[in-house]
Amino acid sequence: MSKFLEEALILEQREVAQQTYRLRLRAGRMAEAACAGQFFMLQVREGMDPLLRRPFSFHRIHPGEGNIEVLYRVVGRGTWWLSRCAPQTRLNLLGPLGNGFQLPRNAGSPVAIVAGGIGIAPLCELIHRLLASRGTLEARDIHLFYGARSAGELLPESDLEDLGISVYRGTDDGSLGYDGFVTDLFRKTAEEKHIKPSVLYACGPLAMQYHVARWALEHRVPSQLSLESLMACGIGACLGCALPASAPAGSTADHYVHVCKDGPIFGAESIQWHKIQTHGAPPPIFLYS
Amino acid sequence: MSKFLEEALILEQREVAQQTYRLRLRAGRMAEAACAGQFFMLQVREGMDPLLRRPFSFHRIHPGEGNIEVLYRVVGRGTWWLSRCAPQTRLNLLGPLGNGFQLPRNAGSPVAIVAGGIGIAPLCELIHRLLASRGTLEARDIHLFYGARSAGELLPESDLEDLGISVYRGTDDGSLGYDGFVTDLFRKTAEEKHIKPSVLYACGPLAMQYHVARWALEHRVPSQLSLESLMACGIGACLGCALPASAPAGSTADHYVHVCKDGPIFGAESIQWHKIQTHGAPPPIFLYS
Amino acid sequence: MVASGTFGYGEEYADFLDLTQLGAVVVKGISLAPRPGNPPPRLVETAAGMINAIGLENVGVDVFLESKLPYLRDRHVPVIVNIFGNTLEEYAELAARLDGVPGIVALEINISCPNVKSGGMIFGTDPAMAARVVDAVRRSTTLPLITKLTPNVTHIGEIARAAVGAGSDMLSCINTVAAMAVDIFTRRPKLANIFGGLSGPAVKPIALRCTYEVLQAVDCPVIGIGGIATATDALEFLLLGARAVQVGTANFIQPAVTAEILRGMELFLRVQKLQSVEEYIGTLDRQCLFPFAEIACGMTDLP
Amino acid sequence: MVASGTFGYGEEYADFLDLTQLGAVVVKGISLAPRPGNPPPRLVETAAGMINAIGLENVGVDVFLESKLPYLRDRHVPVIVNIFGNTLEEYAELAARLDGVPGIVALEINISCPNVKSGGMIFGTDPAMAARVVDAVRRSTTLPLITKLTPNVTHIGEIARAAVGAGSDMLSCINTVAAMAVDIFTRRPKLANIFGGLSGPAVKPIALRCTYEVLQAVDCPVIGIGGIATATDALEFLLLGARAVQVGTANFIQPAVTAEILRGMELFLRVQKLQSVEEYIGTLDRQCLFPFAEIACGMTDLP
Ligand SMILES: Cc1cc2nc3c(=O)[nH]c(=O)nc-3n(C[C@H](O)[C@H](O)[C@H](O)COP(=O)(O)OP(=O)(O)OC[C@H]3O[C@@H](n4cnc5c(N)ncnc54)[C@H](O)[C@@H]3O)c2cc1C
Ligand SMILES: Cc1cc2nc3c(=O)[nH]c(=O)nc-3n(C[C@H](O)[C@H](O)[C@H](O)COP(=O)(O)OP(=O)(O)OC[C@H]3O[C@@H](n4cnc5c(N)ncnc54)[C@H](O)[C@@H]3O)c2cc1C
Ligand SMILES: Cc1cc2nc3c(=O)[nH]c(=O)nc-3n(C[C@H](O)[C@H](O)[C@H](O)COP(=O)(O)O)c2cc1C
Ligand SMILES: Cc1cc2nc3c(=O)[nH]c(=O)nc-3n(C[C@H](O)[C@H](O)[C@H](O)COP(=O)(O)O)c2cc1C
Ligand code: FES
Ligand code: FES
Repeated sequence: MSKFLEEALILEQREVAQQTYRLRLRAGRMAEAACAGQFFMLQVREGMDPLLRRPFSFHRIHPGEGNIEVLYRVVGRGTWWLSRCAPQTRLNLLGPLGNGFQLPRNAGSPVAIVAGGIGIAPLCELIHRLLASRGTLEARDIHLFYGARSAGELLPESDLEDLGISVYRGTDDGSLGYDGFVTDLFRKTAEEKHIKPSVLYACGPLAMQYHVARWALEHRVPSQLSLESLMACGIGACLGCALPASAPAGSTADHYVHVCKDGPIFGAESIQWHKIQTHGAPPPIFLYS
Repeated sequence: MSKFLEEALILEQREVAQQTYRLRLRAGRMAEAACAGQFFMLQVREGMDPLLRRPFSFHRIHPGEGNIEVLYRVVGRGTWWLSRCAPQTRLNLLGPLGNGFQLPRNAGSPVAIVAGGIGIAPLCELIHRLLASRGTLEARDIHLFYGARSAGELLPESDLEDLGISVYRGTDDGSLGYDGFVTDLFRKTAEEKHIKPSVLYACGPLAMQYHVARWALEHRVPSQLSLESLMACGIGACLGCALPASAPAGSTADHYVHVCKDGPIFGAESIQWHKIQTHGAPPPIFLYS
Repeated sequence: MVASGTFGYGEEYADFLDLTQLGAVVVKGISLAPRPGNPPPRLVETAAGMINAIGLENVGVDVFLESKLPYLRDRHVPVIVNIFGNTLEEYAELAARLDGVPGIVALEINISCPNVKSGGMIFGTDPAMAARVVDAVRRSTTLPLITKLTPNVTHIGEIARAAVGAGSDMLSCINTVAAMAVDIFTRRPKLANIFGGLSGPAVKPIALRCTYEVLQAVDCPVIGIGGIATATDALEFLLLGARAVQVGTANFIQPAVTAEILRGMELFLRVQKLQSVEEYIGTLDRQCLFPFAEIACGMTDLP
Repeated sequence: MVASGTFGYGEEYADFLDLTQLGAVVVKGISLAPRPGNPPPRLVETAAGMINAIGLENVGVDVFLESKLPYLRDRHVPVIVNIFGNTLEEYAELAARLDGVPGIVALEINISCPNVKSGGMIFGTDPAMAARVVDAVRRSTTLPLITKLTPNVTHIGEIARAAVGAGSDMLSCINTVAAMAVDIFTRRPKLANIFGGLSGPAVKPIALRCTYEVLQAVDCPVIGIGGIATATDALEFLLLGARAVQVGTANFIQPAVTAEILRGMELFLRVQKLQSVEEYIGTLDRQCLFPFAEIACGMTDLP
């Protein structure tokens, strides 16, 4: 799979949830080449401020129309500039990058998807692909557990429920749906409803992924977790996007995988979760001062 | 005269000559406070690229309409970004700065103005003020010598000739009007037509200003030359905008004036021209690569 | 505080801010005799920074005391005088002249300016020389002494220790980073002085590292300088343990930036529920965590 | 050329450029044994720059020779191997292993990486230590040697002289500038390693100054590195006298940037009516002129 540079054009940009924007880009080659779960590096602004590209998932891929959609949350300088770009602005893309999601082999059994916050972004394309290739599976056997900190941060109902899949929503502050973390919602619901997914997909903050990973390992369910790291190049050259990983058999040395070229999709078993210590992020207000 | 910050709005931007743009800004306070020959520091783009503000002269000041005009040439990164700003963009101004032109005391005698290239910018407002306050002087006793490297870089006729003043044009490459440097055009014309200006105004490249200054000193004509230097602050704090100046009486030490607070208008006698060594500027093409 | 050489003598900024808000104004470096400074060009802009080679142009201590200091003193703005000499004797004499002058609260010894031929950097890059300058000044004044360090050394901690050992009450760091720029068309330097000092946002990561090293080397109060343009920038230095900060280049771009930084810091303290900045200073936890992604979801309970 | 650590092992960029265009590929620093590198986070963006603390993660010399080198060799791309050891013996053994391997045209000795605990910077900041490393490598190989210098020293010229004295055929400068970044909210460093190396456009003015100083100190060929992102940047280093340049961080932003730089340089030479870049290298005239305003009008005949 070869990667390339493409000059994209902003067709539309809309705020779809709190601090969350959906961007539609005309990018014919990228739309043709990209798979669900892959990502691209976007130069959010011309010039040297900010300096580096930013990684974004393909939220939707429309090869027919020659365009792609990006769903992003404003968390810092780069995404803030991006949110201020008007239609017709040109943006340079580098992609498609990374491994992408694998669709389940046995099309008959249910699938679970856990999305935390902006982690929903790549999962939307995945859901569409699952629906398109589901064979004998009913749409409602695709179980989406979708949580965020607060109601305002969730995507509107119609975007997801209309697809006929089973959607379970929750918020950390209880302002909508289940009151608590989405991983608890998932754990409880899976138990109560005896959901035994053939594959567990997830995207969201690392703290969430850790809980998802633990569940997957406990229940011996194959998992495909879309993980993040800080990236400079996106193509495996800088070695900056490392995550602590289980060492190859026979080795006890520290070992790292690189999210951009080995991922961003990893099985729960390949990451050494106990070596990752995360923390809450800053209130966005200060990032732009 | 106090200086202040004002958030201006781009009303209009037009390319009026080769690489030369006229920008109309809504900036009510600035339009009220500014005088011909003063300048302001403009933040050409949000963020840190470029880092510093850029100095620009008031090309026209319309206190009635609450707006100002800027005439600028694209010569580097800052002016290039500026040329790409669309109407409705907000730009931060710091001004009004510097001393400004003095109108002649004896309103009866002719006035000569030498403009080189983009040096025409502040002189347009000056011409309007001269016309407004000219008393018994006829418009055609205002003699404007206006040169540039090539015809394409000159402002269109109508902008100047329509005012009724005497305009003499020239180009270094002979593509329009007098074939040669504008200072030669001035020297020759002044001699032939026995023009004895009460004041000699000029703005343009330092090499041109040197010749103008020499003429003024030779002919003992009071001069007001608008000079440039590289500026960081524009308000006398950084001491970066120095030009070598004649030392105060009794001193032999090196002495410098600061264009932003002692100028930008200087008499020919106050600068030590032999200490300024200039050179041609780069072809713009490379500045943006 | 505002950094030396970037705030003139205070007056230049009176149109934009209430100078009494400032902790102190560090005035442009002063020498015994007036100095004309370097020939122009003296400035060049670089990526997120600028290089200056002003050459310590200043009016000299006499004119300073007569016609510059009164402006700030009359407004009750504490003044820190940045001093500079070509020889040890000049430093000492200058310090003596400023001793006991009302309005002056401290001296900042500039041993680190890269833009002059003699003195300056030579004093700042050798621990023994640095100690001699500080010692000479210390003997000539009862004012609190701040020694301003240069980043252009292998071990900034050693210079810091030497300065404190010789009697410096505080340290400030950093001065500008030695740099240069050339013009590919004229094939000449962009500064008449060839070399100059880099400042602005570009140097902040270097300044933070230097401040951290200095804080590890000495126990005295340290003032952080370098690339500060926002409250966030200022807080970074305080987090490391700096007791105060100076704002330099950012004043040129936003003349009211210091007031904005103070406002931003107050907001930050309020949001973080801190009573005073003292509670924040030096609270860095050296263990790093994964810095991202939690924003998407409130979870923070990892193993 | 492309700089070590920013171009992987070449393969990563094959989709974006014709690797045979490049003068050489300097591969990611190689050590005897594989190194896992530092724990993440390893990167942080700064104003016009970035700080990295990769910790010299690499596959080790065996895997490199077996599975990385052949790719470049098969494409006839000259390879310069950036080498790094914890001890003199490791440097020497590594050099011996690479001696005579087809495809390798030179070794670049990394004595200047600030991101590892042992070795690295210590070798690079002391002239005597630098000389010992170079000497050890020199005795173990017949390949041309390039010593890569760190800017984090008081006198880079001294290190340069020491390296050349010990047998380095060429020098390259600069490696990254020691730097750090902290998070004001979590009150922690932004890099697990606390310190890292600053690179990118922000450091170009420092790199130019270092290159200039090195060129004044030694006579051997010097390779300029630091913040190069355009043909103009590259030409600035050549103007000072650097015989070649390496592009680092810019590769991350524009993977085809080296090809663009080569195109830009060709255009420049054509416009300047130069037959070859040799005619341009080192033609800096140290006398500065007023750099501006002439653009407005063609006059250049000043006294
Ligand atoms: C493979 C991949 C796919 C991604 N897809 C999406 C997506 O579809 N939608 C979306 O909104 N975001 C996505 N992200 C995260 C997105 O890249 C970051 O939010 C963005 O880079 C932040 O840039 P900024 O300049 O706004 O923030 P900065 O000012 O750079 O930083 C602000 C905060 O964001 C964190 N941050 C910076 N870079 C990253 C990063 N690469 N990953 C995670 N956090 C980061 C910083 O640590 C900091 O806390 C993805 C990340 C990866 C690695
Ligand atoms: C008091 C004053 C009034 C001015 N009024 C006008 C005006 O009305 N219209 C106009 O087009 N220009 C004016 N200038 C010049 C204008 O400021 C510069 O052209 C502009 O700053 C260049 O910025 P840049 O980023 O495009 O160029 P850069 O990328 O910074 O540099 C490109 C070239 O322009 C030169 N340059 C940079 N700054 C200046 C400067 N301050 N003065 C002169 N040359 C500079 C550089 O040396 C270089 O050769 C004025 C300058 C001063 C000092
Ligand atoms: C134009 C200019 C002039 C300066 N003059 C002095 C000076 O006279 N004495 C001094 O100690 N530092 C001087 N400095 C250094 C600053 O005080 C400060 O240490 C440095 O600029 C880094 O801070 P910044 O990045 O916030 O500008 C000067 C800096 C600039 C940009
Ligand atoms: C991510 C990264 C990894 C690097 N790894 C190495 C390395 O392994 N060996 C080395 O000598 N230099 C290494 N460097 C330094 C670069 O080769 C170069 O000297 C430096 O980045 C300055 O150039 P630049 O500003 O063009 O990036 C690395 C730089 C970066 C950004
Ligand atoms: S982002 Fe550079 S290696 Fe992954
Ligand atoms: S531009 Fe700063 S003193 Fe004139």
